[in-house]
Amino acid sequence: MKRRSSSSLRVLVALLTAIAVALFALPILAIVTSAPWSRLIEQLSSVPVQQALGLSLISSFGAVLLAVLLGLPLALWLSQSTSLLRTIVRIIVTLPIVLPPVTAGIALLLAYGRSSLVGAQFERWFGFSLPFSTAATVVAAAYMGMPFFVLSVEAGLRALDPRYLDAAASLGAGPWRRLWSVTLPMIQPSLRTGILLCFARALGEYCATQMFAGNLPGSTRTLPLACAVAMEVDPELAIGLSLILASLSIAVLFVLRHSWTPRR
Amino acid sequence: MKRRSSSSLRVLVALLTAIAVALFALPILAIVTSAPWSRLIEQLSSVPVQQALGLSLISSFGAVLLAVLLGLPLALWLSQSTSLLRTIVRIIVTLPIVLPPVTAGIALLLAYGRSSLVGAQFERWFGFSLPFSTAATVVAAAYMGMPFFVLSVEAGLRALDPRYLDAAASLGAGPWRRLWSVTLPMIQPSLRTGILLCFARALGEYCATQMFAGNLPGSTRTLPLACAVAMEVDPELAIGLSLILASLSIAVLFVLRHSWTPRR
Amino acid sequence: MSLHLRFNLNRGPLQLKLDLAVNAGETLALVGPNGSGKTTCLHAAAGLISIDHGTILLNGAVLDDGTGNAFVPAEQRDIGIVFQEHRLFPHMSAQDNVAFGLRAHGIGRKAARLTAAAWLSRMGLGDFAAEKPHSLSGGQAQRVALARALAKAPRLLLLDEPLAAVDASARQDLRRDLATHLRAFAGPRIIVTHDAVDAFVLADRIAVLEGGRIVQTGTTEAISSNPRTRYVADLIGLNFFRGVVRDSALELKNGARLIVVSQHQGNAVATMHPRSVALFHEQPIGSPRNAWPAPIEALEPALDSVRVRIGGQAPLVAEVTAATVASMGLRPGLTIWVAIKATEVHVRPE
Amino acid sequence: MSLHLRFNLNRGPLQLKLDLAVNAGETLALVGPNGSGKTTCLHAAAGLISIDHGTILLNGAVLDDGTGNAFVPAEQRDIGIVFQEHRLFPHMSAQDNVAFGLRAHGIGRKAARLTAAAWLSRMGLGDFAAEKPHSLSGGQAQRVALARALAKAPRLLLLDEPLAAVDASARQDLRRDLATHLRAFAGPRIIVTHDAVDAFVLADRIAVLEGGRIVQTGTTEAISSNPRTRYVADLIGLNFFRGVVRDSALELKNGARLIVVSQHQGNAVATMHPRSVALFHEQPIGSPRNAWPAPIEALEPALDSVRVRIGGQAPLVAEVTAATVASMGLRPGLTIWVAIKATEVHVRPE
Amino acid sequence: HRRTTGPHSIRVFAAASLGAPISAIAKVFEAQHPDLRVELNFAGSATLLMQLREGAVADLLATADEQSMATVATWDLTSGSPRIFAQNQLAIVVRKGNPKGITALKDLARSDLAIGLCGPEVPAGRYAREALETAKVTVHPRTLETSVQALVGKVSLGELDAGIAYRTDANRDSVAAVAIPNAHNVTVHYLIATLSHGLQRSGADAFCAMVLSKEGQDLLHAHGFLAP
Ligand SMILES: Nc1ncnc2c1ncn2[C@@H]1O[C@H](COP(=O)(O)OP(=O)(O)OP(=O)(O)O)[C@@H](O)[C@H]1O
Ligand SMILES: Nc1ncnc2c1ncn2[C@@H]1O[C@H](COP(=O)(O)OP(=O)(O)OP(=O)(O)O)[C@@H](O)[C@H]1O
Ligand SMILES: [Mg+2]
Ligand SMILES: [Mg+2]
Repeated sequence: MKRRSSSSLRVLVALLTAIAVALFALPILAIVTSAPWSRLIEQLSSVPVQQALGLSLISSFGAVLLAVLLGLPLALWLSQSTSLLRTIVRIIVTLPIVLPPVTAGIALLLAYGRSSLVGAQFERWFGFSLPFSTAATVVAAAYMGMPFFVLSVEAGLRALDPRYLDAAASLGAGPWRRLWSVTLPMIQPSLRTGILLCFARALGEYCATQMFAGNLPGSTRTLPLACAVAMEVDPELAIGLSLILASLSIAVLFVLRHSWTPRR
Repeated sequence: MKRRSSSSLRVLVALLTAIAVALFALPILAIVTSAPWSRLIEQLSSVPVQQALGLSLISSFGAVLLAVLLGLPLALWLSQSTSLLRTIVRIIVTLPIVLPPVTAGIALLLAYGRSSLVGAQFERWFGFSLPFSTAATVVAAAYMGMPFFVLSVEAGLRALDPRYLDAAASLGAGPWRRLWSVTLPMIQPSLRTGILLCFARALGEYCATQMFAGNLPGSTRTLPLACAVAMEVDPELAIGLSLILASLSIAVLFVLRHSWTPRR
Repeated sequence: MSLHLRFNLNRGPLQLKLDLAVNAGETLALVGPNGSGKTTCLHAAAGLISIDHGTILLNGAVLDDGTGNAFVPAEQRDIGIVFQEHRLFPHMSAQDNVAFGLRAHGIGRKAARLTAAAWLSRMGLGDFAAEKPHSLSGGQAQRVALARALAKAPRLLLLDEPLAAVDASARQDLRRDLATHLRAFAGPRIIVTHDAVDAFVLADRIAVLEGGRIVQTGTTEAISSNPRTRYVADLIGLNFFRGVVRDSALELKNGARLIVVSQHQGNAVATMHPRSVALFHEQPIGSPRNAWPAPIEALEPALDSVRVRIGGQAPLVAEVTAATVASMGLRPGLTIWVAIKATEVHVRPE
Repeated sequence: MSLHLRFNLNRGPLQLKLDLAVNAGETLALVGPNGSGKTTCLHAAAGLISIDHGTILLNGAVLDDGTGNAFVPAEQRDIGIVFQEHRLFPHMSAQDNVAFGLRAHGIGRKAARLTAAAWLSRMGLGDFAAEKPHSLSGGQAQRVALARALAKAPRLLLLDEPLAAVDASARQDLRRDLATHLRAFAGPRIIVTHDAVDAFVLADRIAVLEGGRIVQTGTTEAISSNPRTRYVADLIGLNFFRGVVRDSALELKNGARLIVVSQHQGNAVATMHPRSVALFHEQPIGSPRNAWPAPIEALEPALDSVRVRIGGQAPLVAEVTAATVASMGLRPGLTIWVAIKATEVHVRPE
Repeated sequence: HRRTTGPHSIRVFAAASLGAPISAIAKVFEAQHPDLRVELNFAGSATLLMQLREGAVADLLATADEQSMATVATWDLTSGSPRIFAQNQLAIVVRKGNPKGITALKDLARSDLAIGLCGPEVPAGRYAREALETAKVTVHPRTLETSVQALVGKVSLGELDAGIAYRTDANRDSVAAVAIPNAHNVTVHYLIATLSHGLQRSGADAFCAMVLSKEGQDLLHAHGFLAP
């Protein structure tokens, strides 16, 4: 029911938005039109593509799960103060975004590979080494995607008015209930954005995955890896596979679109 | 002055935070210890590395600039409603995160390359073609980094209480002043996170850059590309260059750390 | 300069249907029960929500006509509004909050901050100029909000319970200060309040809003001498009954009857002052034409008297002295005789 | 069950230094000027901020001793608090807001929602159970906040201006309802208010907080018959002077003198009722021992009288009838003679 | 057309694996031709091809396989016939010091070893398969890498015990090469061609000549490549 007349800002926003949208839409349009649609249909039903699709879903949802499980506590902790320690941790968490993915993959291998301390322990306990396993694709995807989750959620937590938490405490709500019933619902936009960014990044990740998890059809070859493989022999197919990847995320985003409804 | 006694949540948060920090810190530690530090010092003063460093700074700061210039209006527009059009635009903006960077690079080439409609126009107007120019590294970095900015800022805008904007309007503040004096200061945490994510992603970007801008020393070879090149001949050096990249972002993050101070 | 509000506006369960004019230099007190639409009305006048039908005119110029074409946005209406929930900008100091409106009107930073500081001193907050809103007390925040609205010298002033959180002592000063300020202010002004004293002291005219409709308007005298609804009667502290006059008796809905002196027949409202209600232990013999036994529900000590709430079929309040309470041994639960002279019951046709 | 607050607490400019006890079943009204620390005090009792030194005891058990070791967090104190700014959870309906405290105490979802609905009806908000806070009016939100605090039947009740936004009519009912509820409630309760009537009706005892210190405590009668500071005098509507008694005259700081009847010599405060201030056009000849000319500053119509604010060296308020105002032609700016009998000036040593 | 880098530079697109020797040759070339600059664009064959297809302008193209060059030739982008300028051979890449004692292809079938290969999509993977087939060895690789680099990287980090790559790839400190006998080995040809849309035809020819000259061949040899 609120109306604001048109203003210079409105016009400028509209203009710049149009430019921005064009900037993003043109490349997408370009690959959509150049994709080999007829071949895609048949590819979609091929076993390797389906396997890759499945692995992609496993690794990206796994990454989101890990991100929420570990990233939420981390974000809570980071948002609590601005001590030097937290600054350092925040920087460490940001680094996977900056590092070239190959380097990130090497770092993962060095830290969790067979010949690393942790990796050796892991192999002793669980009987298999992390690299070249499906679990490794999840770890790689989480390593690359989680920073986005952590930083988004931290921003949300910092913007949260702590007086609502006080109110909840005064009503007898312990830390768990405060977290579940007040904090999480109130930082919903950031939480959602964090999950989205993490999911998208994990879904598209391949350099670090290839380095850390390898590239074996059926166990570690996710869709982006299949894409990279196809790029070597059949760039058109690679574009096609990328579009399958894109459709996957579009489907997820479309399902989630209603959760963007503003809170108030 | 507020104290909360230790609780099960606190303990669990501490525990999971520790795990998360370890997950992130171990790989970083691993590459830091395996890096050829002595050679790095000399590399740092070599012309190609300095050129790459300069180009990386140009492309990532350029990307942030573009992101703010175009992404802020886009985020403002996106946050205004939940129409289908906006959902579609949001999906389009998210796609660069999901697409394998090589595909993203191809998309950019297809859309803005010399043989594309836009690219041809561009060449006619400005006398040079975008691909294989420094400008192209900025475009590629912006294309890959801006989505993070847009989505973070949108989350912040959605969490902003519109009543403060009403208050500002009632005091005679037009759209510009509302944006500048109320909206932007109040969404600071998201804005800052958006800039950080965009900067970090742009700084680390290389696949799409390589495809769209090429890998020409002095004009398009950014630090991650130099890293990728070094990876072929001298993996140790590549790790070293990655660490320079990391240090660069650490420096930026460290300079910005005080802006994380909570608003209230 | 005058403000005409004549519009329909639906918000959730509220159906606001208004026809109200405020003249230049006139202060209108808008009173009414919670949820009756007072805040909504101010927001429509301010341009923060748009109306569905009708027009809002300021000095003859259309501010909104329900079509969206003529809608003048808030920032162009030159209003000063105090929000019920203050809405101070959390990222600005008290001084910058007050200076904000001045800055938006093109006044330089320095001059704006000086004026803001002067306003804060006037509100007794000279020492708190540099504080952010979260470290102000409730009353302090409200005063900053008041200063913020007044400092920019707007054409139209809209005050939504501007003194609700101010302490009793400062309220007297602030009310006086506000009265002076309002008198000096040329445009129309509307003040929403739940405080009868605020309304009487500050307003030239009172409009009573109930359920989205104006049920009564008039000068403070007219309203207080002739309350038309229970809400108004409660506001000014009178007993109130609504019923039908038949044969010089007011018949209430529940069948109770009050003997009254009235030429009028038919629907009517009746009021009486709590002081004109007398209490007896036994059935009184004498002039009061109305007398009935009823239980005491509560005793409410006021300043120099006690308000005795009485239940029964015609619940009312009697005002007696503390001495009477003591001597009669009044206490909740006790049944006593209530007596009212017919001449003390003021009946008005409805 | 009783609450003992004995602590120091510094927050920004405020230095709160308190020693206050509230017994089981007792309602304490905490009154005082804006920024005096009332809200801070409630928050310390609630465990939302911790004290610097001292102890907070509930029924003998330490809730906070300033060291952090004994600190009992808010959620374990079993309190009910109404915040001055409501703090309703914006993402929950009114009903879920009220049910929140019940749920936190282990009551099942269904039962909690039922109880919450009942409480909302009791507050006159039965129709608004499903509304989110942003679509409630200010007064409705406050009532939800009140319901939320009361519904969980806490051990300790802390109400920060719980009726400030409630309309005059509902306020009477709610006040009565609250009084009944408070009487039935076993624990100690503190109510912060700026409304003298609320304080008198709801509280057994009043504590006056000024600048972080308790300056006076006592029963409502004791306080109202013997206000020790200007704030309290203003709260209950009396004229107030502070000075030194010498030779049966109170000398004010600015040199003005008031003839008084007092055995006491030295520092003292004096009060007089506005009704005991008489106004004349000419210098009165007769019994009043105090008389001086002074300008009228303002006329404030009250319900059945007019309060005349008078300036000069000893500013005060006179209460006269509207008829007097008319017959004497009183108006702001006019200089009149003020006369007060020495016996009407109540002097108390300080 | 104008380029950002000015008219006096020749642009060379080269396969990433040729980075080191081509850079070295370019350095010598620039010293000998002060009026010319060499712009080197290294990337995987797929990227280079995509860039050329989408209109990128270059003077020279050096590929690590014949197939890529043939593809470019079908687009009529090469001028003159491409020339082989270097050769390479497969080798078993093992960790430094060969801790698992791998001496021949047949060792790769051992079940106690973690073996990696390149995928059949990349030339190295195809050739490795050929070599294994001719040697009649069946290998169960843990991974099929899309780049030789990634494969060798993993061997050097100890994640893999051995892999089949080019002999030029064993030039790191942490790995060693175990030669594959010629009978089983595959020879890879590196091709160079000037491009028809290039702007510096004479410079390109000069650079091409330099690569094929003794000086160029020595540099290639120094980096482990074999003469054609
Ligand atoms: N954004 C909204 N969405 C839905 N309903 C609304 C909204 N805002 C207000 N209302 C409804 O309008 C009614 C009137 O609200 P308003 O705030 O105008 O009341 P008010 O007269 O100011 O009351 P109070 O004295 O309590 O401040 C309320 O009952 C509320 O339910
Ligand atoms: N978070 C804070 N930081 C700094 N100062 C604070 C903070 N909270 C309160 N104060 C200071 O403490 C003083 C008392 O605040 P408090 O809210 O207790 O007052 P109050 O008695 O409740 O006043 P009111 O009647 O206006 O609600 C204020 O002057 C304020 O400046
Ligand atoms: Mg209101
Ligand atoms: Mg307070």
